[in-house]
Amino acid sequence: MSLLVESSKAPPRMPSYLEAGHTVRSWLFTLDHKRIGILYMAAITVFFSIAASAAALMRIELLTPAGDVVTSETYNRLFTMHGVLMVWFFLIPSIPSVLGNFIIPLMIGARDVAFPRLNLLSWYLFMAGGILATYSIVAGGVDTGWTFYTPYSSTYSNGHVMAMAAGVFIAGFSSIATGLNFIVTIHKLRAPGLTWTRLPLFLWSMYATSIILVLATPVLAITLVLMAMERLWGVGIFDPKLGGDPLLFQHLFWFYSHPAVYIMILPGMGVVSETLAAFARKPVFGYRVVAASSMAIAILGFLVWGHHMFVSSQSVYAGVVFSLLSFLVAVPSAIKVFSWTATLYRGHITFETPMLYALGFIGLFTVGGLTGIFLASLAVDVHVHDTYFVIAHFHYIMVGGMVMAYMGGLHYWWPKISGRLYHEWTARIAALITFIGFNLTFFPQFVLGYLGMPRRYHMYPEQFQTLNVLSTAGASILAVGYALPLFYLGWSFFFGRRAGPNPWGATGLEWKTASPAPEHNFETTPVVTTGAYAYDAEGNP
Amino acid sequence: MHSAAPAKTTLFATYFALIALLALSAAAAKWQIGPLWNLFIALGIAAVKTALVFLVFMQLRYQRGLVRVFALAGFLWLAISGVLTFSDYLTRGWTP
Amino acid sequence: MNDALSHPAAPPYVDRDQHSVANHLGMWTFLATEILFFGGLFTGYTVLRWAHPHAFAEGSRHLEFWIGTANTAVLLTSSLFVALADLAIKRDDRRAARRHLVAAGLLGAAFLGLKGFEYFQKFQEHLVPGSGFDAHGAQPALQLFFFLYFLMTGLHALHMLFGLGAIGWLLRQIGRGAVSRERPDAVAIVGLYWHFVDCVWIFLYPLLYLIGG
Amino acid sequence: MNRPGIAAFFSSGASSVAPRVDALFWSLVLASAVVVAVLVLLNLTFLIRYRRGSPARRGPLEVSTWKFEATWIGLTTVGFLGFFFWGARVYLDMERVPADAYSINVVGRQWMWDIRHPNGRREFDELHVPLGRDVRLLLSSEDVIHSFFAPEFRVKQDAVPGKTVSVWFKPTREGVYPLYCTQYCGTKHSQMTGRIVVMSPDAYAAWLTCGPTPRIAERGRELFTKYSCSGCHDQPSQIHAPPLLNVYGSMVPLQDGTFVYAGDEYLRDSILLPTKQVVAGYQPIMPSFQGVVSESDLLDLIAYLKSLPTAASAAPQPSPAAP
Repeated sequence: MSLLVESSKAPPRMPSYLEAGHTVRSWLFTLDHKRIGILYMAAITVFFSIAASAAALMRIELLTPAGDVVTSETYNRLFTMHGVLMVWFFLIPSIPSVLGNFIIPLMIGARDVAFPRLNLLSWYLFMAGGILATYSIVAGGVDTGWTFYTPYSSTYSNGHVMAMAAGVFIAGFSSIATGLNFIVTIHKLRAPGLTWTRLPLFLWSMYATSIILVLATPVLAITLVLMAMERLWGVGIFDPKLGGDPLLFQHLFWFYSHPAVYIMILPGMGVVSETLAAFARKPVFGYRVVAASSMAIAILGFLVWGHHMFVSSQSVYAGVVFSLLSFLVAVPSAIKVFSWTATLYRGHITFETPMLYALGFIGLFTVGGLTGIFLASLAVDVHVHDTYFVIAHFHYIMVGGMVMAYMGGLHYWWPKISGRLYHEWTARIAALITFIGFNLTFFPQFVLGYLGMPRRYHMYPEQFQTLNVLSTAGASILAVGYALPLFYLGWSFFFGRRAGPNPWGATGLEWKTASPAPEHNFETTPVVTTGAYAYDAEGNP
Repeated sequence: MHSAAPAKTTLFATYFALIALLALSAAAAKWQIGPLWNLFIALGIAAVKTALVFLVFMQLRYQRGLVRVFALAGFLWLAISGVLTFSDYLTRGWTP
Repeated sequence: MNDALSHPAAPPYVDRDQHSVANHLGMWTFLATEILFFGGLFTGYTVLRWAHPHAFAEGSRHLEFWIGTANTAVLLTSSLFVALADLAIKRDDRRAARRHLVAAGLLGAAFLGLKGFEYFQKFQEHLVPGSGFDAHGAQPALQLFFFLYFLMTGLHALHMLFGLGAIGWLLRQIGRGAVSRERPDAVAIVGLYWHFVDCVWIFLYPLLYLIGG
Repeated sequence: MNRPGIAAFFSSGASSVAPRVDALFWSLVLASAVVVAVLVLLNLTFLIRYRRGSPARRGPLEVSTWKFEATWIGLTTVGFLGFFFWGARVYLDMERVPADAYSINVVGRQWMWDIRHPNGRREFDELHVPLGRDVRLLLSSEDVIHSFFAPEFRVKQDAVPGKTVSVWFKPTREGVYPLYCTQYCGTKHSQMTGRIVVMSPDAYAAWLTCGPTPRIAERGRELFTKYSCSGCHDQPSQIHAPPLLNVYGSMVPLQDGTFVYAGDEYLRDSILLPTKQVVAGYQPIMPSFQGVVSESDLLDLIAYLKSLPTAASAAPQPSPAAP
């Protein structure tokens, strides 16, 4: 490792962003994108823990077919809380708001994002939304499921739907602010010489993600307003009694929520491209096609929402159209998987923790993607829709994909964030535990779904018990895999070995400045002369 | 990018065109030629008015390509939402 | 944040032009989100009108044609004044810029006044959706029309209020000299917002007032 | 339902469509397994062969990358399109309700399935159907969205308030099969389960007649008066309203020049959304009964309208005992 060499020729140290102030005020009123990234990290860790606890309770309940641990009301509130918090308060902000905020300006050689004040505002909006959502949970919870389907949510549910919807609504504006900031940042603040074809693939994927954030989120906002008005007013356009249509809600909701799935996976793909290149010490195979596939996913992702509605009594023909488009959106994802595999060819591969997470991502995302093909096939979807097959599928994408990528990215950029290294072997073992626990938790759910176990079931017929027990056992292993990093990363933050500017020997502007990053990122604006991942034949940057 | 801005006369000309279109729109609504035609005329005039506001008042015709793309993106995505939603509603009655 | 000395432009920017371009791009991106925000409503409106053409025509006949038309004219005129203010600030005529903005703001307030009057009328006619709604013998979908009417015009009015706030802020900034010929961006940015809100109304007008048929 | 889990995994289901869905499903499993195997093999090979410090030959690639890219873009697209057509074909057959299907009304309600057979026999959370007949369920809901899911039949359809949706299947094996609600519908969602009993046609015919069977069409006639439908629609009447004889099963001319087939959905829409399809030559003056008529009254009213002499009187409700 070139650690010693690198650090010895490091420039005289400017104060790092961590040393720029130690008061609470210096954190809460910071305009520094790096500190805002850290604020997001703290917040989403809390929300993740709450949502994961809800999942743990659900898995314990599902050990036995009878509803013996919690009541049906509680169970329904648990999965709603799990879904809402995980989707809007963990997955969507995870890589974009934490790693994106921290890394994007460093990667493009800028001092900050385009609108630092807006960036801080977006964190406050996020917190306001999170606090409202938490309030609605503490006040008694919501039992609508994260999808808020009408007329259940607008008329029949007795939960604190309004507070929850308001929380999501406000957090949505935080998403919009972040996406807008990234779009303008990537367009306007790139270092001299950093052309679009030299852009690291993480930036391409973040750009694509931002487009979705900006164009999809407003539709969710207005849909929630319509739903809330209907609940408040007793009148609304989704109400069949007045001639409204409950399916209209689903159209509007999925117009946002399907692209939102890509908000939750595209950044992960970007992280994987970065880490694979860094630890194979080689450019990503087919750079242009991989970059273009991110954009293709972002755009095609808006055309497929109807595949959530194949059995909803949507028109048969619309179903056929949406099915065809859904197959097409799978093509760019497949391109990425093949390109990643080809990237390994003729590399100089090492197996540090981020690489293990990236390899885990490729495996799990492939399974998630392929089962997505099952769900796009109309006839099969009719059978497995709203069963545990769907649960397994999207957890393979969201947890196996996005959470793996988030953990991988966190480990990869941890030296830049904290200036220190974590204990490598502990981290590798945690990654392995996560991978095993994950598969044990979710693979049985594919089988359960095919056998017909519906989702959101508090009690279930006895023949499903064996597989549910397996799944719960896996969940307990997964919990260990998630808890470990909290400890060793926390320890490393204060006591870890100091990392040089570039501990992995990777390319990319973020590795050209000190670790932890200086307050203003770069002493002089860097100039870029090569494409991304310019490793030489020996795998050196 | 500030140097190229509409002249005062352009602004006033645009304004009077907008008011004329409004008058036309109001008059056309009183002149019954079938609900569908009336709707098309009303929306067509609204589209022309919006185009005028975007191009002149919002100075889109003086902006570089990127900003134009962003200005159009919103409308394009709105069209996606409308067209695909209606792919359901318009074919609901059909049976295979 | 206090080392702006080494950089002539505000922190992340190299120069003012870059900052200005970023501001414009940011505002246009925001407007794209606004299009989709109102777009959700327009999609909903289209679906329901397609399902209940008679009820919607009936609802449209209950609205005051002259208020809708007058309000459109009021907004178009206010837009002209905002565009003139932008022109004036670029020509370093701050007094004229302020005068135009005041005119635009007053027109905006007049719009809201007329809107409020119409709301009051509907309230008296029991056309506000809810338990007190009186369908006047028409079918229940009439209530959906008025639900959409109040939501669409209400959200539009809310945007108008924000716009008025922005104009007030702009007047103050121009008075303090923080917005001037050297830094005219704020007028154009607020202007973009104001014109956009105007465009929303340009579509609301035919969709709500002109479909009585 | 009573079979152990693993055996059910390889079952061919209990409806005519189930083997076709399964064939597609297992083909997808096979194709996925091949893809995963190839990828895992390639990845492992590369990871081992090109680990840092290994003696394997490196150096720039000799071939252009775009040939590879084009190949796998082409192959995946073709493969995906193949599965799309297969899936869509089976789906369209699943959605095409056979014309002579035997119709049963199913109403979803928090939290039970309320089922009515053509002769008026009513049952809850249990659905008896004759073996070998095309069975059409007319699904509706009284409150929120429910979903009718019969896993052994590979059939699922949401029951949406405010409309009637058809779903059909042809049971191919006698037995007792599970029925679930798969659209989250509130507190007792997981208890909105039931059984589907597939019986021989004779046994079904016997079962049909042994229970209580209120004459729903008669009740419908009373409701027809109670809701004042008769005031306008019975001839002669002061008010100009379309007569209802010979309507069911006919093609009704509409004001806009089109025609609509007067099936169950049409009757339902005409009561709840009368101005949606206005009959040619009449004014849209009928008030909507949306929210006035309960779902169960609505079914009885429709049953009454269907019991009137129809255009296709020669083809009355198919008798349940016929195979």
